Amino acid sequence: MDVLFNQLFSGLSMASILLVIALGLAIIYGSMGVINLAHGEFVMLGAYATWAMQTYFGFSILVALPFVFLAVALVGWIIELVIVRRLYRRPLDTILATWGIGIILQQAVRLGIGAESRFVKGPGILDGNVVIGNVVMSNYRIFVILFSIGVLAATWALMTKTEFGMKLRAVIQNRGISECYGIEASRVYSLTFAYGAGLAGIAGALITPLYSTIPTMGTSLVVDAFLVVIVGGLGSLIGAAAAAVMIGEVTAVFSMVMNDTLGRIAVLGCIILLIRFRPRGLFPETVRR
Amino acid sequence: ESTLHDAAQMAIEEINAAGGVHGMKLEPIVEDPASDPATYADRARRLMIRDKCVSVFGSYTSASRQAVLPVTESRKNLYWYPTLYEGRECSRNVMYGGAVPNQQQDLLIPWALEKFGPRFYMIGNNYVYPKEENNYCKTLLEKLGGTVVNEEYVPLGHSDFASVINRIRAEKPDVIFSTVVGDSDVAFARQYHAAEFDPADMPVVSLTRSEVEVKAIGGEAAAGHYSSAPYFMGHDTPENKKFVEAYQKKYGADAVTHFVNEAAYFQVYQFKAALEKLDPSQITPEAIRDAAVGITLNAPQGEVLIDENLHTHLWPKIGQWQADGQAKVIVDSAERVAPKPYAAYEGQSCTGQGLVKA
Amino acid sequence: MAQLQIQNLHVEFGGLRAVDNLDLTVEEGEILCLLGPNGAGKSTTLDLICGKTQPTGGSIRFQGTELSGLLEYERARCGIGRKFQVPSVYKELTVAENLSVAQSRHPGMWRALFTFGRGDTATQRRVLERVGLAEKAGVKAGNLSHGETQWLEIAMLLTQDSQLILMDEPTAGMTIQETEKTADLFRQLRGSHTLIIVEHDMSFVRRVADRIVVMNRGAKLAEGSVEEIENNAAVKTAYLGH
Amino acid sequence: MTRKLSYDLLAYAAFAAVIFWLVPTLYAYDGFELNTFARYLSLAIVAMALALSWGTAGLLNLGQAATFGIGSYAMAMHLKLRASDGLPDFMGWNNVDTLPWLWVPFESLTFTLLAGLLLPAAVGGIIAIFMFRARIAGVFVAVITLAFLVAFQLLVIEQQGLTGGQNGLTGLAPLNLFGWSVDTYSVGFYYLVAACLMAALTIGIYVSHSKFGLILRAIREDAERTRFFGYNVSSFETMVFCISAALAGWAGMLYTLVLEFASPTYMSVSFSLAIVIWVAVGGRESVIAAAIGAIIVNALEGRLSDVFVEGWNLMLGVTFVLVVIFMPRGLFGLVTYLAGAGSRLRQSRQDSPKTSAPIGSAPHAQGGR
Amino acid sequence: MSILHAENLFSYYGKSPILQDVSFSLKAGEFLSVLGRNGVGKTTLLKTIMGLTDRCEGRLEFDGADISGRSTPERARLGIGYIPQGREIIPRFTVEENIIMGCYARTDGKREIPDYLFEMFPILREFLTRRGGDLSGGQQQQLAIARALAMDPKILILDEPTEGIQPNIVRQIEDAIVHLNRERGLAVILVEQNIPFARKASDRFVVLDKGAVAMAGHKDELTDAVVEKHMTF
Ligand SMILES: Nc1ncnc2c1ncn2[C@@H]1O[C@H](COP(=O)(O)OP(=O)(O)OP(=O)(O)O)[C@@H](O)[C@H]1O
Ligand SMILES: Nc1ncnc2c1ncn2[C@@H]1O[C@H](COP(=O)(O)OP(=O)(O)OP(=O)(O)O)[C@@H](O)[C@H]1O
Ligand SMILES: [Mg+2]
Ligand SMILES: [Mg+2]
Repeated sequence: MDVLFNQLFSGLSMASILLVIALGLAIIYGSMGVINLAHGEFVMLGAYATWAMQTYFGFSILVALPFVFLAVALVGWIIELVIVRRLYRRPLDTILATWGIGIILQQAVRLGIGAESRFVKGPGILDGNVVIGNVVMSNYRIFVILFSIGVLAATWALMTKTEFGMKLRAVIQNRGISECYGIEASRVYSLTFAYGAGLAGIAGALITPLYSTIPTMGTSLVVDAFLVVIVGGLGSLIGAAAAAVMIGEVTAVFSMVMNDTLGRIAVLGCIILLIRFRPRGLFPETVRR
Repeated sequence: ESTLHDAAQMAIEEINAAGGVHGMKLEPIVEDPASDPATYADRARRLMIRDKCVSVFGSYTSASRQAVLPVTESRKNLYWYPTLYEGRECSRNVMYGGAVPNQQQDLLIPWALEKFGPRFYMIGNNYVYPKEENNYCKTLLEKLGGTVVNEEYVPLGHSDFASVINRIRAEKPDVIFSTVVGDSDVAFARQYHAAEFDPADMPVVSLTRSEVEVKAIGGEAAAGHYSSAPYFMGHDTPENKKFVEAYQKKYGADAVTHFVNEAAYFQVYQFKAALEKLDPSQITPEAIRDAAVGITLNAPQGEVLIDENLHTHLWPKIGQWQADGQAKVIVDSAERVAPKPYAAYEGQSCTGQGLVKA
Repeated sequence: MAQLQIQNLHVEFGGLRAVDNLDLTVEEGEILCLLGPNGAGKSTTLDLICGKTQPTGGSIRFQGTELSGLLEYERARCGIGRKFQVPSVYKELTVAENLSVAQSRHPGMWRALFTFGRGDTATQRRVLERVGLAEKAGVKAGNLSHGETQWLEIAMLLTQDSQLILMDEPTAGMTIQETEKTADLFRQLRGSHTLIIVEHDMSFVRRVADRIVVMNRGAKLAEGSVEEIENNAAVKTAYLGH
Repeated sequence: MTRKLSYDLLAYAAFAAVIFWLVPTLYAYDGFELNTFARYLSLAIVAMALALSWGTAGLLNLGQAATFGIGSYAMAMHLKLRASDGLPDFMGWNNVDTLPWLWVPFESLTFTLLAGLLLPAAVGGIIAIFMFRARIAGVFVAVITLAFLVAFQLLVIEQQGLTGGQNGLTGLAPLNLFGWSVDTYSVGFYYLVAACLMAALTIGIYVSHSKFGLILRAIREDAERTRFFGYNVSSFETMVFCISAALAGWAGMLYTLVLEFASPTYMSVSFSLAIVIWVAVGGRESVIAAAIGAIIVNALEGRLSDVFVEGWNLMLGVTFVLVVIFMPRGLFGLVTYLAGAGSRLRQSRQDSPKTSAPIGSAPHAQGGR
Repeated sequence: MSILHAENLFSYYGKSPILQDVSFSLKAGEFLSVLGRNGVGKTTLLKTIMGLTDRCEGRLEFDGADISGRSTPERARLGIGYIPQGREIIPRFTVEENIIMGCYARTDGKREIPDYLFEMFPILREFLTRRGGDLSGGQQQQLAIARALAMDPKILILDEPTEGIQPNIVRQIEDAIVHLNRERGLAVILVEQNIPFARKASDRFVVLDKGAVAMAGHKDELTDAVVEKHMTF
């Protein structure tokens, strides 16, 4: 029983990281139809940015977070401006182009910083565990879970409560008419892409104390995050959150009863079935056209 | 893998600076196969066939070695492989510079069992090397009266060990016997540390964790755990001091040496020694191989010898990781240990004639 | 027996009854015009017949066989062809290729796999000449003008040669002359084919209709000949205006 | 005969001339160079197979590597059995002591050759039926096949006793084809692979010019509309997946022969995406263009990695991005565009007095939907 | 002085010129009808004014300044209120959000809905929280006009605002447009097929044919003969 609870907690912690990655991906896909395979590399850049800030300025992860967000958002903004902008609404082409971008970023880091894995120190104040009975929860993972809920809430508020969010939603639904009402669609897109990239950067920063920081670290994450987006329903934040939790927990439970590999295979199988029978995701938008 | 390249490159430059071999300079041709076996195979053929290299050095994973093997064997070339590996291979075209299971475990397992207890939890990546090491470990444990509480494999590159850790927490083994490699090991060690397991009563003893991994893990998280290897950067000999100094001078003060790049380094010297035994006109891969057998060399880890089965006699050690990222050698083998690539399999042995089955 | 028999048909979209207890019979060989205000459910009715939309309830029988439960392509194989309100031709294919696709007497996969080339080009040419697109056979359909696109889709339906042809606003975007030509073409089909035509253009309806059914809010409002309908008070208020 | 068909046949003949005559001559019938080129040719087969489903029917199969891998393992299993007396070595390492039933039929070459084609086709077919019955299309096809690929590769690695796991199948015997022991560095082997590619291209061109291919193109544009003409769209889609998978399996078999081992990395996501890239570079609309794309990218990769040991990957990335942005239809698109421009030029010369092209256009904000 | 002035406009979709050499001009407070058959380029003319076609040549002035190089949002912010054919309501926005969206073109930063809109279209107040996509065609048309008015435009351009609307609502909308022009002094360009309304409401008219101006003049010149010649087929 304790194992199950421990396992469920692990699942939640995995889900929270997936969520932060998937959120960015979901907004980018939902708003501009870009399947951003370079998203994993944004995560990687976030991790390296954290490493750089810690190594050269001595920032702890928590202090570095906002800077990482800005730095990766800036990279995203530039990439949007130079490349992605030309590919709106060509989802299959974006797969190719962003994969190319991914290679470029990965190789740039490999050549510039090196291929070996880098050390980032976790935040000291979050060392230690909360122990309830036999259930042991690491403080840091609890922090990550809470933080990701915060990110979700902030993103939700940004999308629904702010003028920027409304402009974005208007552009998503009808770009042409939005422009006729003074909305600079291309600026909205740039900022959205930058925001999504920034979120990925934050995710990268958050996982540095847990995982190893290497140029290829994003590749496997992006596949999972992408599945989260599709399972959740295109562009739906709540859907992404639900899907992340579901995938995280199902993975955790499966890897408890089987092993990590078989668990992952089983989860992928479930995802395939889910997409097959609910191709529009867990929470599809229903609206009369 | 870049550290292997760096060490070999340094050896080549040292040799060339000292006048080369027979007055000729060694000329390395470098390829970057991006860790992909198919690319490895392709590049290896390019080196062996097109560039007519007499020897190829390098590669880290088992998969890449195996990808290179077909060309090496069919072209009767010579492949210098510096990494520790699972044994059970007896090619006449590969010079094995790393440890095989008996060279790491014969010292380690009895010691760990004695010191921490008999219940072993095996965790490794899912490929041949960990499985083979575990097979050998199990035969040892059987002899010594140890038990295996769990044997578990995670995919290469796996980075979330939460469920492994939960299982460890539930099983409470005495020793975690780890063959997790590379980046997975980094993630594993950090998460293991975050789970607040005490290395004093549940240490990770690893066959694969070297200074490179520890640098990424962070000394704090690695401290207290153990590795078994023929070489540690902190090994205190004049040869090693020279090696480390030269290496850090060339690649920066925070560059580390470890048991694989040490082997990559001394294999170049073995290669040179073999060449020197030959007349320049008769240099062929096979001649180099035959000349190499029996060469002894003062490597940073101690004096190493090339066995006629083309593996290397090495000096096993057990190191305990310290907070500064270095290992303190706490057990040093009293004698050089001969490589027995088929130690786990009765009636089979690798000899100068290749594999012999009883 | 009537060729097409619709009984008690209804469909709901999230609370909205787009088609509500519709009864309709169509005789073999007649031309039936379906009128009604925007949103009356005309297109939806055609969707239900050809299988694009699944009904919530009711029955559709075509030549005695019950259609509900059959997939679109199975219904097409029964002999039902459909022209859509928004002209749907294959924009990336040439006009001739569009007709090749429409030539679907043998729609099986294996048959297609072992048929090399473009099929019966003589028929295609004849149909193209009939609709005046002969010169455009090699043109990509996406480069046709709106009216030409309409003609192409009509040509495709002629090539398909189904017994029951459903036409959704076939003359939208056509000039008066073109509309007249279309009407003549449709009248030639009368007898050999059954047509259900949705149209707003009363002058066209007058030319072709054997019978008119007017729909309003998903249900049948009136039914009869052209004069009967034009003098029907309920139709005047709901649709025609005064 | 349509114009398009005659263009295709022209390209086909030119391509045949290049790989049968020009390439061997250029490489002076050197075994090693031809072996390297044979590698590109076998990859060209898998690329053209992808072009068949992606370019024709618009179904982007990101799982192409899985069917390629099945073919390559089928061949490797046969050769492994040939190479080992009794149990293959790696099975011993995994504590397997009898030959698994799955391996037994691979003793037979005929079975192996058939299995290398039919097994991938069956797997492709099953996935296709599963997806297309539910009318999955567009990006979802890509996602499902991608997820399948990841799961499949994990499974292959997991089942070490059966597949050799991460290391794959190595230490293979040379293929013995009707008494001819195939030396992969021989000119003969090169011609074998080249002939296979030409055969695959023949199939590809036939399919794309048959009515079947036409219907596939119709489906790509508007699957819904096509159903109303009585075509069972899912059966067409399933069939093209099967054909494409079989060709991919075929390519996989050749690839194992060329490289002399089979590895799970042939089933990796990055390999699968690489295939997509080759096709995109060549042009997805034409099987020949896709094949040429594969050859060019791989040859380029070979050359670049020679000259720029470390930076070549970076350059490839840049190339892909540029291709997608500036040549969305690949080399094929470029060629057809140039051809079109040429004929337009000729035309405008003929009737130049009439055309008055407006000069000095002010570029405008791209508007619209 | 003219508020909108076009000179030798050419406008393109891809390579094909849809508008060819169109010139006209409109004074502040004036009402101009654009007439013509289906497909002659009426919508294209309005889109060209908004900068929504692929490419455009010629001179286009708004309030004396050349705007042909400006982007669509910039033009909107100058005060051109566009009510497109087909209305193009944002379906997932509520009625309120749809109107607020109109305010984004305001340069003064105000984000509130002027009251007179609700007086003019009471139904909108009633449906304030409904989703735009759920309204009927006629209601959507009113919403589209309200959205354009929320930006406080200097000129209103409307594309067939009564197309596909029930007759009784058509009357309401027509009245509203006339009211805006007469009482509030808004300049209006109206694309219409409905000749009687054009005659009644406009000061001047332009008839397009095949993308070119076939005729232009005062409303009195819009005789039956002209209609016969240019509008019927
Ligand atoms: N898929 C759908 N989801 C929700 N509502 C729908 C759907 N299809 C149709 N409707 C609604 O059903 C009603 C009937 O639509 P239909 O298209 O049949 O009208 P119509 O009579 O063809 O009108 P028109 O003359 O404008 O073509 C409309 O209110 C429409 O909004
Ligand atoms: N996006 C587009 N791309 C290419 N051609 C277009 C596009 N939109 C319209 N056209 C073409 O431009 C011409 C003029 O179209 P436009 O929409 O301006 O006509 P209109 O006068 O508004 O007609 P209607 O009265 O039917 O609305 C038509 O021939 C049409 O086919
Ligand atoms: Mg309709
Ligand atoms: Mg219009």
